[in-house]
Amino acid sequence: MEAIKSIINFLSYPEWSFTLSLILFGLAMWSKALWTKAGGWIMLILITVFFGLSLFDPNFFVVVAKPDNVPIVMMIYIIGFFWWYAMYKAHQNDRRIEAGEPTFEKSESEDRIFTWPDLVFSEFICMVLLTVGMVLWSILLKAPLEEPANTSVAPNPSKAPWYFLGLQEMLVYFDPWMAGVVLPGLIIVGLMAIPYIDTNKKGNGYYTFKERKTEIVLFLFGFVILWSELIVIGTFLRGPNWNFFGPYEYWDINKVEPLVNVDLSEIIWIKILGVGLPGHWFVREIFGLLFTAFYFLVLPVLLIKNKFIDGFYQKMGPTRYYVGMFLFLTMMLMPIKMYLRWFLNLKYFVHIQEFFLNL
Amino acid sequence: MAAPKKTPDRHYDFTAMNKWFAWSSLALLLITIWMVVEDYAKPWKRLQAEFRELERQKLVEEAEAERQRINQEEIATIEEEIRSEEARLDEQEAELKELQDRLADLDDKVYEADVDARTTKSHLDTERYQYDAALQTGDPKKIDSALATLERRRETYGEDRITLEAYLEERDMVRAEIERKMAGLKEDEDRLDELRGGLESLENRVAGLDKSIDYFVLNAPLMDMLEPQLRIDQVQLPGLYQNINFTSVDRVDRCVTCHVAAARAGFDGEGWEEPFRSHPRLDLFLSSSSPHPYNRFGCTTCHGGLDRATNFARAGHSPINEEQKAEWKHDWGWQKQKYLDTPILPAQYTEAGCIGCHAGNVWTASSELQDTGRELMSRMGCFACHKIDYPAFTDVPRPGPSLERVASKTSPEWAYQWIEAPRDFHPTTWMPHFFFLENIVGELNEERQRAEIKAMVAYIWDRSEVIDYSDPPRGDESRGEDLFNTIGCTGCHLNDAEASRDDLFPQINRMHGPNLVRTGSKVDAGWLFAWLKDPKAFNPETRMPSLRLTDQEAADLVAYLMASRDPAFENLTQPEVDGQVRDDLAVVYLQNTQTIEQSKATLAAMSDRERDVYLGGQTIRKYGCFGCHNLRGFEDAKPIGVELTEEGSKPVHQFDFGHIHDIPHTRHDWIKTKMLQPRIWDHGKESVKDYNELYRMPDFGMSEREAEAVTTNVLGFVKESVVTARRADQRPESNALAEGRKLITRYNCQGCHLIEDQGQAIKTAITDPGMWPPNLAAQGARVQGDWLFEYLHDPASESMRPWLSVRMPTFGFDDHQVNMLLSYFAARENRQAFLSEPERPDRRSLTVGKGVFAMLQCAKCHPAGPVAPGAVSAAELAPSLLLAQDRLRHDWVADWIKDPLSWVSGTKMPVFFSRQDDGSYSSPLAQGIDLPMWSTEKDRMLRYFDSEEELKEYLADADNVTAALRDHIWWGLEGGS
Amino acid sequence: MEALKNLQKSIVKSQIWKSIFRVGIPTDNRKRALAMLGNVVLHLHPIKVKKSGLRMSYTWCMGGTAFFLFLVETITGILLMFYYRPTVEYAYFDMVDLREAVAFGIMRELHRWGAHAMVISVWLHMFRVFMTGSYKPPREFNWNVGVILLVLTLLLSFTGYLLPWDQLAIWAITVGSNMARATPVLGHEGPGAALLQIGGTKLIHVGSDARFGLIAGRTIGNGTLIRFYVLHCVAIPFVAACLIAVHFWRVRKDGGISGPM
Amino acid sequence: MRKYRFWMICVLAVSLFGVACGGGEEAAAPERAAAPEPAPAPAAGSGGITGVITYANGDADTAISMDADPVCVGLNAEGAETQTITGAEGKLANVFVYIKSGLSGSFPVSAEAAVLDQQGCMYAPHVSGVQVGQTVVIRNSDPTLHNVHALPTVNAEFNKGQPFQNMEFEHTFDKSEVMVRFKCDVHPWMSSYMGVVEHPFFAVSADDGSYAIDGVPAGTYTVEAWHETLGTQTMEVTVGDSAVAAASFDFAPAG
Repeated sequence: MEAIKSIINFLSYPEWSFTLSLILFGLAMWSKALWTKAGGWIMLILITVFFGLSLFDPNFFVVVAKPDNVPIVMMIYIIGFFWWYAMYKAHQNDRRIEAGEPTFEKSESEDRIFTWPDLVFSEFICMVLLTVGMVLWSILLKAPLEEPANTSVAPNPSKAPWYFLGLQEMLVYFDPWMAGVVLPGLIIVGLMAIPYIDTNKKGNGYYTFKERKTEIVLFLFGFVILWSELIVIGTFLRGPNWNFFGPYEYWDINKVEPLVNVDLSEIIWIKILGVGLPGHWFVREIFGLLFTAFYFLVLPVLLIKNKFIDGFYQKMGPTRYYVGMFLFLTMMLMPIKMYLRWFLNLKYFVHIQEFFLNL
Repeated sequence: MAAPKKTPDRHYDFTAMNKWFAWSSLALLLITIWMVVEDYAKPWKRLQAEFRELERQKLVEEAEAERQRINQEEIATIEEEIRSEEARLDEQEAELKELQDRLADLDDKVYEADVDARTTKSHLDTERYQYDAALQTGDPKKIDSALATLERRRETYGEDRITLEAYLEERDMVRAEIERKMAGLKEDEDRLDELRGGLESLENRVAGLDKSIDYFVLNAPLMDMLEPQLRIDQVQLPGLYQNINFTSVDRVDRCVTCHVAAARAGFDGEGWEEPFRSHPRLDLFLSSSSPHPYNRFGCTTCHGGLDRATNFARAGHSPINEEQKAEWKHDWGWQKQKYLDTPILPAQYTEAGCIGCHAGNVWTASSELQDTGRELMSRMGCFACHKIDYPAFTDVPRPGPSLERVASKTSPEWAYQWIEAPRDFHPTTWMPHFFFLENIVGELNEERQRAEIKAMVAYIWDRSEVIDYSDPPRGDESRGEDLFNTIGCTGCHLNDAEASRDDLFPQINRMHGPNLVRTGSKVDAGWLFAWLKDPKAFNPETRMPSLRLTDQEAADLVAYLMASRDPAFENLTQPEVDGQVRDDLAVVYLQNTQTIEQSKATLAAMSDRERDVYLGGQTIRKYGCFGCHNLRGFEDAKPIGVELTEEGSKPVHQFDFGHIHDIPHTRHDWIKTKMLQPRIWDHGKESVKDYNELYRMPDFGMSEREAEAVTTNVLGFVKESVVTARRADQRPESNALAEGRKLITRYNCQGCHLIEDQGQAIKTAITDPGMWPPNLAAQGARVQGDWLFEYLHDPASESMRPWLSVRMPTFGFDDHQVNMLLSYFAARENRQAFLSEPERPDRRSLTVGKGVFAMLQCAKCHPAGPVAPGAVSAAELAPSLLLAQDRLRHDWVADWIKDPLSWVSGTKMPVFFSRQDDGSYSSPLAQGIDLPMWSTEKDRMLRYFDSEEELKEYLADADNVTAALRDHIWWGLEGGS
Repeated sequence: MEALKNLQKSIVKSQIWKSIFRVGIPTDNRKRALAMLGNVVLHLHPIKVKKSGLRMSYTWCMGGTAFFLFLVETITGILLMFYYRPTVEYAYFDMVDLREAVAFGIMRELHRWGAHAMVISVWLHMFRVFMTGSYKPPREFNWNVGVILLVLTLLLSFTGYLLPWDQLAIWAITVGSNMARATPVLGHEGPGAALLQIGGTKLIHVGSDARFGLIAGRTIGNGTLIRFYVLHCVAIPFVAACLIAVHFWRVRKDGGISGPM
Repeated sequence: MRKYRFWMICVLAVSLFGVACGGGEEAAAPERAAAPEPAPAPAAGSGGITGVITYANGDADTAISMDADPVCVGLNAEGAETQTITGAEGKLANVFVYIKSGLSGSFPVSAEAAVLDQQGCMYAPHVSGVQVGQTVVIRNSDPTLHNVHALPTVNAEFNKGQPFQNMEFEHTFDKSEVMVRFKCDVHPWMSSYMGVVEHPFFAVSADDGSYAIDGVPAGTYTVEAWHETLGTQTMEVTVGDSAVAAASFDFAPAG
């Protein structure tokens, strides 16, 4: 038992768990079997078994049972379910399309139904049931109230509201101005931009995977991996001093992790070239700046060489393509930075403390 | 509703839909009911209902008892009388009837007349106004007519008044008549009511508590929004606040919502358990007559806990031990309140609650444990390493003896032995163990400690001044012994190898000075002689007073004390320690300021002794020895411990429990454990931590009780949570009170004297009560400031109790200290320390005084002249009255003679005047004067009185007599005229 | 029995009744249409909807859920406002009172859990809309409105988080608001802030930057509490309400409940 | 409870259902055993306890020097002795014997007052007993100053001076206490002991060491014998109806 626990603890450390989730995500997107009733059941059972068993572990229980963490446990299930459900329907439709039949939605969107009573009633019943649910929840689970506010005693760890923990997790890898301002901003912008970038006429108003593979994969990657998973990590696996703790680890305040992160400039100038850091910031950070420039300006162009991507370029035209590519690359900065941190202890590409510009 | 059947333009099957609708609505109904129930069925409601029932039963029993008490015969007789009365009235029915008719008739008339009068009056007022108005116009015609009407009206009004008053008068007469007739009856009825009253009120109260219909209606869910009987009972406490992040929020206590009877008397004794018991000390707390009435102080101010809570767990109850915890978990759903920083103090520490308000006065009246704790802390010298910013612990001298001349007194070998394990030598010493404690493991560390001790001794001797003392004169041991036992040494010193501190708890005054056992193996006889003769000469700051010993006495004492030896502590040697270990320790210190290479060099340059001395100095700094002892080179070193001023408010998570998991993580458990095992939190880290990082808190060898007493205090050191105005004793004098009490603790006055009913520890050493040093109750009221001033400076100057073998020592107070004590005694009695000269009384009262003095035979006990040797056994004598004039307060003596016991409990001074219910005192002398044996006195007094009656009257009045006595003592005694 | 029937009839026929309920329980299609048109709440809906749009399996009813929770939060929130004073002295102890003394203090639970549920349901709503590609023309704009509503939902929840004034609250907000220090140009620790200065006088410092504006002070305090209170109770709900209206309107105008175009 | 009321109304308004029918269970108070009726005073029984106090070491009293007060010297021409250990050969007087426990109910307080006299600068009697609430008359038959200084531990202390002959005052003790010591601070040798008990079942041994307690209701009791210097002894005694039980004590250890 303990052995298994320690394995899980080890695997749950971000470098492994994240890689693992990437692989699983890839497989999931690729597989068809998963998006069937059977697949759904299996997933459900696996997750439930995992939680069920883990609850016996005191450390795990302490974290999960916090009143404010309950919604997140719920969230894992709900998102998991709807993810599966959407894909399930999508695959069904795809099969119908292959068979040349209209999609469910199409087949039904023709005949119209009087709103009264069907819709009105079903809505009303929904509300009633929802109310019942909410009251039940409120009776069973008391809202937390901790000791009165005290600016001189900081709880450890002090966490943002759970839905912002994704951002707080990003803080580990990015400077506040990126993690706290730029990236969130770009997320919103990006979401808004979607309808204008996505030129795919197909798949409008019905579930389908085949017809819009790329969009869906990218979106799910952002929504499930970069948003939901980071929230889960931030909630359950980040302990005192924002140190990482496996699900069965005791949150020990005294846990210490080595801080050996270095900037790109240091790696190149000192480790590789073996000379000291140049005085002027521009010279010092030149490589970082070059890299950034390359990443955002050159890379998109180079990528067009790739046939698959070229296809998009043709469809979308230069502006759409570049904007889309920029957003995509920004999103990809996250995993890239994570891996560089884990395996090269990279701190910043660009580190200009002269005016707090760290990337 | 009529459900349309499924048709093409319908999507759902409606019978199914309706089912859904039905079930979901039902679910909603149920959940709503559940919500209401959840909201209604609060635990405190159950408790209140329960208590109502219990109280009701109690009242029923009381009513029963009352019924037993009431004398039925008496009632019967009265009722009989009533009947007869009524009968009598029946006979006179006719005229009574007639009277009542007249009364009714008159009532009407009065009413009528009254109405008329008032109407006229209102007209009158109007016409007055009209007259004024007319005046305004200035038209004489108008004025005249107005005046005329006004006059007329005034007359009518006059007449109306007369008729009215006439009627009123008549009516009163008739009323009186009727009442007179019925008086007998009324009287009887009143007596009956009086008899039955108690019972009736009881029965009414019972009725009030009956569970009648309206009880259920009023407290029914949703109905109880109006006027429920079960309700939250709260009190707001302005000025007693909670300190939330720099803002203060007044407390709102809801404790009595469940502890219904807390502030009410009569709910104790068997059958009454929490939460339904009365407060055990209603005389001190909660009751409206007590100094801490409930509506001004509430509960959480002293007890702590979440004031607004209405739920057992959330209130923050703290169990006294694991058993209770388990019990509470089971009975009350107790839970640890993670988020409550101020849980209720566990019962054994409740007295910690006093400190918040009373610390300013140093002592807290009647909080024994906390007070003992404070005394322990001053003696153990906690404040010497930890800053504790309360009057009791600020600007007080170092608790330990000065080491600036220790070399003249004992040997380094002894010192080594002593530092290593003080309690081996003196079982009761306050000096703690610093070395060889639980967190020191491994041969290396032990060697390091030996090195440190040796180095410290080296340093101390290096800095210490050496005085050579010649041998003392020969003394007699046995004489020394009874000197020791009789002149008062025993007030502060034990001489007992078996003694243990815990046995003397809480009376610790006799351990003020060191336990003198084994003195012979410790000190140099010559030094001891010099020391006893004049301690201040050796150490100006010492608290050891001079007993004004003669050389012979001193020599005898020396002989006695030096006789107590213990071979185990003689011709000792210091162990050899590995020089390398010593050097390594030294280098570490050198490296604070030097590089590794430099430090090595510096060390190399030192001689062996220099290295010892250097390390010694650093070690003394490390352990903070200078906190308790004067040491050359550390005059202004800062204390090494953490400040404790607000320790009681430190969040629990800031206490380091190390790897200890079997001790509950609470503030009080941490502190107490720390007291008992100061180094325990190093457990498991002993070998990981650096030698100099290990905990340094020494082990005072506390007993459970001592630890609890100290913990009680530390728990009480909390953040301010009471506005100044609401703290205890805010009189201007209260500062004097505090300062005086500090001196009393510092010089251990209570070792010998009874002060504020505490102390006189010497009792345990001197069996004969007659030989006990005096009780200083009401001292401020009794003696004159000037006299006390002189006396405290030089007790030898006066001796009002020559028979006492105990000597009031010379403490060598400076004027400031003496004045402090004076104003302390005065403040205790709300008096001025000094008062003006009384003027001489007339001959008469002097003569009477002389006579009374003789009649009461005062001289039997009070030597009114030089003491006749062997007259009465010394112990039974009273102070000589010759001193009275200089010593006693003129404004007190009379009151004292009137009722001595009320001033000093246990005094031998008898009461001659018996207290009457009205507070005055009666005097027996009026009768006594007739006895033949006092005829001469009688004649002498009669000269000043016109008649014998007058004299007797005079003598019968205690005030006169006592005043006369006082005057005689003041003016009559000199020369024995 | 008869009597009752008559009574009912007379009530239903009475002028008062009629003035309130224009059409009785619809029995034919015309009446059904009228029922929808005549009722202010119901007329948010079209008279007829696509069958597909009716399917729970298609819409997940997440939009509706989110809206309903918005209403729940409004009602419970209003009730809570009666007892809550947004000042550092009272805020915390008013919470304690809600728990200890006030009847139906459960409103607080409803409000808090409702907020969590609302955040999740809004996400899922977006998720669903994406998966059915319902953001595609002509619905681009409504998707944007939706995104803004999502942001507003998060802000509502965030501002509300501070109000209990316990450790959880202020430290969550501290962490959250600390990021604003680093706003580029506008945060005193953000890149470019140093550039904003006139004749050597810095314009952006700890007392004037974005964070200061957000929490009304250098540290979280009474100012923050008031500010967040107003944002939480008035400002954001107002904006949200308007946008919700727009959102619904556009749903109708952009081809009804999403479905194949 | 404003808040309370207000919300109720809101809730009423909001909830469409007649919630009023939701019942909150009434807390039923547990039956508390009614306190026992005050036991009726048992008819003073006809039984009794008698016995003899023996003590081997015989009379060991010492003479008192009354030089301090000439009056006293005058009053005791033939000198006086301490009264600690008195009684005929082998017998012990001035032992206070009483029923310590085993009695139930309350007993009427005997009407006539106990007298403590001061005669010839001695207390008479030296050892005595009274009931709680029974009046004690304290008299000074000497033409000199005495002060009656009672040193109780549970009762209230008093210390009255009696400067004139034949002065007297009354006192009643309100708590039971064995023994209350009396002393005179003017004449240190004077002392007396008084046992204060709830019931009338006590006695003081006479010169021949004998004592008798009568009117004892039947039952089993713990009887205690107290002596000023020799401490106390206790004994289980069973008194039958109108039977006299024997309880003799021997204070003679010092062999």
